[in-house]
Amino acid sequence: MKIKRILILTAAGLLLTGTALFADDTADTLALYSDAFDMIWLVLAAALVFFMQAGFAMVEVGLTRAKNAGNIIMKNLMDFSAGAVAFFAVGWAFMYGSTAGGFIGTDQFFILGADSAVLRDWIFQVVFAATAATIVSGAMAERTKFTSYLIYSVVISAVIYPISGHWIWSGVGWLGNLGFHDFAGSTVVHSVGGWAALAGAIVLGPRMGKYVEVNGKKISKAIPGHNMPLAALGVFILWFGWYGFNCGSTLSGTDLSISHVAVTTTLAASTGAIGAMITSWIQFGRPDPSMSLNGALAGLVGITAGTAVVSPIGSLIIGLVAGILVVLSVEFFDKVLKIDDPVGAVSVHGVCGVWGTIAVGLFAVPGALDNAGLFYGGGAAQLGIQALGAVSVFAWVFILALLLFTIISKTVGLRVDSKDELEGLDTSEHGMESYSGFQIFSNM
Amino acid sequence: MKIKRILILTAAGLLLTGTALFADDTADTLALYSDAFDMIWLVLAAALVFFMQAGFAMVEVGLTRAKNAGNIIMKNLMDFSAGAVAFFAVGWAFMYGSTAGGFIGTDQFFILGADSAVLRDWIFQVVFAATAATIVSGAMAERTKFTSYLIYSVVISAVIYPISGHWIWSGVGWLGNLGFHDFAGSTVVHSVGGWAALAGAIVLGPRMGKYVEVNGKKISKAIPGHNMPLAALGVFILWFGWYGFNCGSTLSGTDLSISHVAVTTTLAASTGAIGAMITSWIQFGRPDPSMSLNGALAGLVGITAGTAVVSPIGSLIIGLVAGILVVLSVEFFDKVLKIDDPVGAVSVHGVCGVWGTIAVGLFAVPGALDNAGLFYGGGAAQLGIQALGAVSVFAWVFILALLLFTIISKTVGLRVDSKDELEGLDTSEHGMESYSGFQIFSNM
Amino acid sequence: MKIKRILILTAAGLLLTGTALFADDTADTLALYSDAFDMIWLVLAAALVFFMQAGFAMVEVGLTRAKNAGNIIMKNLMDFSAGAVAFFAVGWAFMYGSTAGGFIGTDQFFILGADSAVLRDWIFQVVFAATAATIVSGAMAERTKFTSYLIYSVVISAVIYPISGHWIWSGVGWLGNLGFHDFAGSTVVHSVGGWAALAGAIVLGPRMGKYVEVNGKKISKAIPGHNMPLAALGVFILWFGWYGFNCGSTLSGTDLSISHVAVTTTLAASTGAIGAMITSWIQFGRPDPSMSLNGALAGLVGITAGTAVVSPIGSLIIGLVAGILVVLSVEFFDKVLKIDDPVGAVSVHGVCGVWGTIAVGLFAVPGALDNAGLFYGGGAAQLGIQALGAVSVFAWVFILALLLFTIISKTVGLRVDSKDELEGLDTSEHGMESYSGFQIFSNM
Amino acid sequence: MKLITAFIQPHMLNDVKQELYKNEIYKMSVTNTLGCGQQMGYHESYRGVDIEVNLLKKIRLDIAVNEDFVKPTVDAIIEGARTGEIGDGKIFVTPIEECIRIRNGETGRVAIG
Amino acid sequence: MKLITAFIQPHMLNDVKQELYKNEIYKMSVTNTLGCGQQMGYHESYRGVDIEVNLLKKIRLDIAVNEDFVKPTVDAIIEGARTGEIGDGKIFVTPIEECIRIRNGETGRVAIG
Amino acid sequence: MKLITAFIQPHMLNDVKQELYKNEIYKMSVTNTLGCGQQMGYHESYRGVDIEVNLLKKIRLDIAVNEDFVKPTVDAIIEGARTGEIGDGKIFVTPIEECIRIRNGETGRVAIG
Ligand SMILES: Nc1ncnc2c1ncn2[C@@H]1O[C@H](COP(=O)(O)OP(=O)(O)O)[C@@H](O)[C@H]1O
Ligand SMILES: Nc1ncnc2c1ncn2[C@@H]1O[C@H](COP(=O)(O)OP(=O)(O)O)[C@@H](O)[C@H]1O
Ligand SMILES: Nc1ncnc2c1ncn2[C@@H]1O[C@H](COP(=O)(O)OP(=O)(O)O)[C@@H](O)[C@H]1O
Repeated sequence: MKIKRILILTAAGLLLTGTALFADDTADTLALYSDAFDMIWLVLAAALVFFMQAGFAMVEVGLTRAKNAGNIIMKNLMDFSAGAVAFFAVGWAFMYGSTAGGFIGTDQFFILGADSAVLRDWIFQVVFAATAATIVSGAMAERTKFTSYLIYSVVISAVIYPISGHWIWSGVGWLGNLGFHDFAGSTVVHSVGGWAALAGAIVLGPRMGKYVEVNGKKISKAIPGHNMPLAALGVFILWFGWYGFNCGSTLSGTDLSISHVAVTTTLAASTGAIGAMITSWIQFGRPDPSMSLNGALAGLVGITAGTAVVSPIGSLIIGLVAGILVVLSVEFFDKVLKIDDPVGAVSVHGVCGVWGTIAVGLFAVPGALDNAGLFYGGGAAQLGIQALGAVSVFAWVFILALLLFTIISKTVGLRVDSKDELEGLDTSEHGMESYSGFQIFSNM
Repeated sequence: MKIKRILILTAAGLLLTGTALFADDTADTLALYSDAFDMIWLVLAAALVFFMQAGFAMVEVGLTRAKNAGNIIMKNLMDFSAGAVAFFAVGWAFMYGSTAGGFIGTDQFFILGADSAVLRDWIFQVVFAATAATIVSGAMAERTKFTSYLIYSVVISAVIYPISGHWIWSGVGWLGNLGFHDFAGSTVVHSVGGWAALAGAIVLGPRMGKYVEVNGKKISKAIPGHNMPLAALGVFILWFGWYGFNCGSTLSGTDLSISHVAVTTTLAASTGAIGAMITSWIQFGRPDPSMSLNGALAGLVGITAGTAVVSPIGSLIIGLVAGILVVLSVEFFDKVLKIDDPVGAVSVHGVCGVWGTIAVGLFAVPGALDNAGLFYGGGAAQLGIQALGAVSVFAWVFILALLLFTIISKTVGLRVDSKDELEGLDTSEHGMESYSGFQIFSNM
Repeated sequence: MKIKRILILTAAGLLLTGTALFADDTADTLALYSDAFDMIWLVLAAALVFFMQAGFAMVEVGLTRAKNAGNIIMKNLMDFSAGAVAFFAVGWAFMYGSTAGGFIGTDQFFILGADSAVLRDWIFQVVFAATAATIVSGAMAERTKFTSYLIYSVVISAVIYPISGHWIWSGVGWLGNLGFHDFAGSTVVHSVGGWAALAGAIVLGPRMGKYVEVNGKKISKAIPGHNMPLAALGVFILWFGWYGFNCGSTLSGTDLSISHVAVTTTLAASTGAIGAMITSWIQFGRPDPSMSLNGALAGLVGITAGTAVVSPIGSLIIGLVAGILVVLSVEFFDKVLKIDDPVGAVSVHGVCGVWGTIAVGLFAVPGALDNAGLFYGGGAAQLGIQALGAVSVFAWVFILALLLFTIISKTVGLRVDSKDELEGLDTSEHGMESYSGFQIFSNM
Repeated sequence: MKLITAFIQPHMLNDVKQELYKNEIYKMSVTNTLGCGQQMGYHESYRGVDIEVNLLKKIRLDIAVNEDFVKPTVDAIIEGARTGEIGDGKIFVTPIEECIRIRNGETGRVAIG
Repeated sequence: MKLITAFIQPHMLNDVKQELYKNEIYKMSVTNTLGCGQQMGYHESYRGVDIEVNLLKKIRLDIAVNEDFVKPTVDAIIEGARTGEIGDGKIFVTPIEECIRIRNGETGRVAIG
Repeated sequence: MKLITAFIQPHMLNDVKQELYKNEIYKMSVTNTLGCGQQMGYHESYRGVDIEVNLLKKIRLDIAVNEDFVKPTVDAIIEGARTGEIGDGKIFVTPIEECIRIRNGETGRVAIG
């Protein structure tokens, strides 16, 4: 009897231990797998977002003149390179370090002591920072001093972007705490880039020959880009990279809303292109390729904030509006305000970034956020918060960038001299030609 | 004693409950992980397949003339954009909705009520639909009215592609039920595109100057493409994207046959390029770059149907044959049939798509399908089914597309007028130039 | 009583079985998931590395003259295609077959009998072999006979690369056994390509017009590349692909050091670009775009060996040094040694490959390898092994390649004749033009 | 000896060449040029901004001939290039004082053909 | 009839065109060319190797006019192209013996305008 | 004053320039052109279809000189461009009636150099 009882007890005991051990092992493995999902998801998404640098470079090269192609490439290469080092040194710390009042991070400089999870998050974040930085090069193309651009790159990646990023994405920022929702960065990334671009374009002034006085009236002249195939390639690369940008922003590889994000992203980009094509058709009498390309990007920027919280139908509308908006906005900045933005960066990233941010307050489906969007009967609560965020970030970025560019302009100088501008920045800034051997009308 | 027994019972009870709870949790997590695998796998694969749009755009731009580059880009951008919206609205429903007799799907319009799994499948499927659609633009390049092309895009993505797709991939289609095997779409995607392209090229007629009467005999003239580097880039992008196309078609991230698919895909593409290079060398006396590029694509199209069921050695042969075939087919369509297909889309996607479909019946290894291929002693059963599928889809697509293009031709008109064609579609259809500033002999 | 006891026993028994069954199932699923992680990770990484072929093609096209663009493309396409088949037939066997004394693999020809894991490893390895092969085309650009290049491609992929690869990466090779560490291939891939490129450039001799006698002194002349935007695109593609190259080299999707690898890779590329830009600025008075692009690649090559074992700060330094080194090295080979390497392949891949290999011995953090690096107080042990490896591989590759190219040169001939070289290889080797219609000064 | 310089529409080059060949005139030089004549320019637009293109793409043909070939050459060009519409182009005839064949130093009438 | 051939700086083309228009000279042909004159070349570098560029980008303008238009045309070109710096360019005047309008076969003075 | 116009092989441009420099002729204009002469065209093919290329790439050189410089210039061009093979090219000499330096309005002989 006793023996039997002991046997039973022992059996049960062994069983207990075994199960426990097995459970422990399994739990460890499951935890590892969870980490592995996030790891490969975020690193692959980061690689895709990195690739967007190529997209920006090609779009900007394509929509400007041949004589500045090498300079644009250098700017795109170096804003990433300098920006990455800056974001490594201080940017990450300002963005994700322990908060000082929800306004700025204060530790983790040089991401010292980072474990694999922090390194993973850093790699995903640095490519976003670089995206914000590189947006500006398009608006400032064809006339900016290379050295000055380098200075700007460091400042935006080290200071401007991370601080407003902290407000929204750090988990402890004041805007995030208010319930401001910007899933993948319509505001955090794109508007920041767009408004810095606006400040830059204003301080720089237009390219020579862009606005000409005819009978006392300044009229806008076209300065056609030199390579539409590359511009189109750039847009396809950006769209491709955007799957990393938006889908990756789930921040987790086991988040099953990834497919929702992918669908809304695709639909908005599509209707963005359609919207811009139709608008350009109506406005100019012909479907304009470079505008349609901008339209796809506008749709993508527009959906970025709300991609996870709006319905597919919602995304169709957001994209369509963005596509229409971008054409009108490009015209407005060019013909009314006479601000020269060669690639439409301000309209695509600034204006459509705000539209996307606001759209969250209109189209958020019930249950996704604390408040549903206005169109789903959630009232104007979310809308108000979104507007507040958009305005705050605008103010922060625009004022700081205006200051920065003005200081650069007064000190090292922001603009190349007019002879160099006419000749092209490739020769004057880099002493080379981008299309050696090709016969090109350089007077254009 | 009693107490002891109770203790034991309690212990065992606890153990039971604990284990069960733990087992429940674990099972849930494992199920979530299974979903997560499929999610990230299919979304990443979809992104890769999306990127193939850039590949098609670059190949087509590169193999046509500079004066039509902007138009081609617009067609590629808009066939995706319009096609995606069409596939969202009705295409998916026709393809994957509840079947009506194995011929057409009948519900899930606007993918209403889709959960994350359906959204995941939609994003993976929409990029396939867009691939089929975009194949056509190459064959119809340099002479098609933009508006008419838009109409075509919507119809193929909304109706033609989804219905034959339903037959094969819906799980309940009549061809699929017969045992027709097309893993990633040699027929479903590529042949559909290729045969629609053929219909388009026939209805359109050749580009001006392509076939000239000399002494009462029509001879074919070369109209060289203007940008080989971009064409090559396009092929590399397509090959890259094909890893998403074929490997993603496991539809599951935990399917360990992924590597098999990747290997056969790589080998077939390689021997496709080799086959075309050698054939062109023999035929024309020199290894022709644009043909070798076509050869790589031919190998890829050829392996797409059988990639999961043929051996690596089988894939070497399939690719090689495709590479040889594509050169002969291009020559045949051009010199014998005098059908003008600027980029060889009919040969690459139509002809090699059929070859790949048939090849399943020849090279399927035993055990992979119900019947092994002819060369593995499985008899002609599978071969017969494959041929039936290829013929049925040909008939369906070719007739419908012929009808569609004829109707368009009689109503809105399919072709630009000859002055516009000479001048180039960039100026006439879009009022712009793609390479502003470059000096280009536009008389070519 | 008895019944109760029996009940208890039964309950416990059931419990035991149930738990065991559940544990079995779970373990199977977990093992499957582990395989799935590795599968999707390596296949996606392989796709990224494959895409680097496009990067190499664009860099090489961009940095050479328009009249040879089609030839370069053909070389890049065919070295992959022929190389893949060669690596399939024998390369893999020599690299990963059962070892003969740590020097060469001896079985698994045609990867016969490979299961999904071997196929997975093959797909990941073949793209590395192709990378090594394709490096050479840049250094030999604009003057090499196409046929001869094909022969070379097969030999390097079938023999040269796999054998030194066996020494280091097979797990049983003599260098690996000594503790030589080359995480992702600074030596195994890049130096192999770089030194073969050096041998090729030496045997070939410089392009016509590259070195001109002026007053009895040979001076180096610039032969500008024709397409900087494509060269830049190529570098961005390479950088993008490098995330597959380095991160994929964890060989496991559940290895959480992936993020560490991604971070060091990014930082080194950035400081590489910065280093080269600054060095070129100091040396030539202006920030040189093509050198800065080379700098990013130099940083990437430099970090490839040590990416997993050096700290982020270490990677910053490794990249910076690589960036400086590449400029000095390009100048040295061009101006001092008068070896004509149009794209700087020898400096980027050979020299910086060695630097990266050595850097492991300097910067390896304690705990990562058996010995920490010199700068971390680990002494010179690791440094010595790294140097030994670098020298051994140099000797193996350089001598064999020298032999190979000399034999080719004496038999089929390595170089096109001078008329063809002047006219351009596109016309002479392939009978076509790459930029048909464009007006190009072909005398450059 | 005369130099005949013609500015024609790019897409008429082939026809002009055929006509010249028919008249056994095989030697010529062809240059890309932009022309502004009676033909009005046209309007392109780029990103919604109008571009007035008044320099149109033209082909410049230079043909050096002996006196007796002037008329056949001019006629052949007209035959090939004329559509009757504005933009057809123009032909200029200028004197050549000397002509030298680089290959063998031949000069004058024999060198031109 | 005279042919006025001017080599000017590429970026002065617009100004020159404006001046010509002011003088009611609308017909011209414009070609891309490379020029070597008193203007020194400049130095570019490529990958650290110096390139001496002594063929500078220029625009070649060909304008055929009747005698009485020679002076206004030359003056207009000078007005538009002159900056007073080396590199401003040069104008050559050569005789034209005949001018034919392809469209309608008109010749001589009436054809030129 | 004379205008010397030469059509030469593109890859001979460098040699021609060297010869001209030796003779202290530094001013010239260089244009890309396509030429059809005694030199036969060649055959390219594109996607298996033969292309007969009979317009070959040439360089057009325009050099305006004073009378006494005509011979040295022509000789220098021949010296630099001659290989003795068909395709070497041709030189035409035409009269210039006036030459104006835009920078300072100088005309005639002094303006040309
Ligand atoms: N007076 C001129 N000087 C120089 N080039 C001219 C002149 N007149 C015509 N051309 C060239 O001839 C081309 C055709 O001229 P166009 O006005 O169309 O001829 P038409 O007067 O017969 O209509 C112009 O684009 C220009 O290149
Ligand atoms: N003698 C000449 N022959 C041919 N072209 C000339 C001649 N002189 C000048 N040119 C052309 O005119 C351009 C301007 O010449 P440049 O030396 O700058 O003029 P300037 O003597 O007024 O400074 C040159 O680049 C060249 O294209
Ligand atoms: N009669 C001509 N008119 C115009 N250009 C000519 C003439 N003859 C020769 N050329 C130009 O000179 C180039 C060289 O002519 P080619 O026939 O090769 O000279 P050669 O008669 O010495 O062999 C031609 O390609 C063409 O551009």
